[in-house]
Amino acid sequence: MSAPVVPLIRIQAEDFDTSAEVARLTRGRHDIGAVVTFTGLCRDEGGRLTALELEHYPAMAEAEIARIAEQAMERWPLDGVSVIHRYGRIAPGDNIVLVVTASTHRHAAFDAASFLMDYLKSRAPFWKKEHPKEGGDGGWVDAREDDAIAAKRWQRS
Amino acid sequence: MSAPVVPLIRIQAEDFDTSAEVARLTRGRHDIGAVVTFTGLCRDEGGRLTALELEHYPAMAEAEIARIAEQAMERWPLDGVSVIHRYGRIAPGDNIVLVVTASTHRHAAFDAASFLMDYLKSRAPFWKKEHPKEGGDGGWVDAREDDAIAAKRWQRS
Amino acid sequence: MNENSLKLVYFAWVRERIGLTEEEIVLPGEVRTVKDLLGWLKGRGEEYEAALQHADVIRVAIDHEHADHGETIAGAREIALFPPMTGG
Amino acid sequence: MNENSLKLVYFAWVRERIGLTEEEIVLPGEVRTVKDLLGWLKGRGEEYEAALQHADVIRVAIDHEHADHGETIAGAREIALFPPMTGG
Repeated sequence: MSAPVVPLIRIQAEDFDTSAEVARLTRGRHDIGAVVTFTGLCRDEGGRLTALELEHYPAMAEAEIARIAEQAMERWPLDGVSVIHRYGRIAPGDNIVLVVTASTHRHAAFDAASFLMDYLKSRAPFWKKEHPKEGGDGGWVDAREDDAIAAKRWQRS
Repeated sequence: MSAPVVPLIRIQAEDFDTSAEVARLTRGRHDIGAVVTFTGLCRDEGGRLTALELEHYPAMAEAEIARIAEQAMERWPLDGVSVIHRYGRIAPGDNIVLVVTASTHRHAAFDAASFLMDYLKSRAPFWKKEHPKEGGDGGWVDAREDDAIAAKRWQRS
Repeated sequence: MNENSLKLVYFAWVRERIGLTEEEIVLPGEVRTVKDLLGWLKGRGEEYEAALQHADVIRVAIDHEHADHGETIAGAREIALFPPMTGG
Repeated sequence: MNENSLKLVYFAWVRERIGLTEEEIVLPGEVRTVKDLLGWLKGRGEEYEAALQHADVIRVAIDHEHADHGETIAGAREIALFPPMTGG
């Protein structure tokens, strides 16, 4: 009955609104039972940072996220997928990334959102640079070993 | 540093707004890196239903959900937990339940939200009655065996 | 309210079959556990028999907390009977 | 643009250390794989040496798709070099 799902993917400097993105997937639908959202926010690391600067690879970012979303849709019966990733300077407490998954059943929505985040962390071409409170060059955030491990756990099946 | 987390629990007939509930947990905070929301919506079961009627046990519902939230907070390092469960007549496409979890790290937020939903399904005193399109008494929704199994998987650790 | 009396509350199809949302009862002394209560109620008439015929599936809360069928009901002030929950 | 030329693009600390966001290069014929490319670039000067000293950690994308170090670069039009990603 349903049309094929086309993931919504946006790479933008602007903020997003979670409710609006949930509504975009569910509006007019009576078959969706579960929507999961994940919002990633900028932390100040115990007051150490004034901001994060997100650099990205524009020519690749959307295509890579689309490939990740396709994998999620192959693995779980999803009725909707949205990924919004911001770039540029982001202050503590502000949004960085939003993932929304919609499905008839809740475990599909949860697992797909978790998978999307693990894959975004380790495969989407974005890099975070720290802006420390004391000024100066804060250096680049190191990739976390446990993010790579988190992504690998989906390869079992 | 942080004050102890007091879960927000509301049992209400009115709808809720996901963005507002996320903002309630994150506003003014610079230490929260991850927010997961789960929204459960009313399905029409292939066009068969005009509504679900949610009955609940008012004297127990909030207390039981508070106990479930306490368990989640004991198991995961959460910076915020909200559960809003609606009752009364709910039309297809409309919201039934919202769970929001906030944490420094995403896996805690994901796992806690998933745990909360599995436990709400099998322990929160709510019952769904179907209102079929053809009219008449639609009967009560049967508890799903796999919801009980889903709740049990958290008992391993 | 009698000091030995107990408030029973019913939900969903248990409520519909019994035909009451709640009632005050005084229990005989030999009714000590949830299981005893379910057995005793079943003998109170056709409606109770219909509601409680598969006693195994009936869920019980004592004073707003889930209780197993083996639990004592001594001191309980409100006991709720209902089908497996389907919220969330 | 020379038909044998290739666009190289750099991100994050790879970009900062090399001091360029992108450049066009013509590769010698013996540079066939990603690994060959990284080795050849390293010999182009101090900045490249600093950026690529731990070649193992450098991630590579060929025409906007992740590529292993063993992959051939034949036919590539744009190759990106960058550190492990830290988005999300």
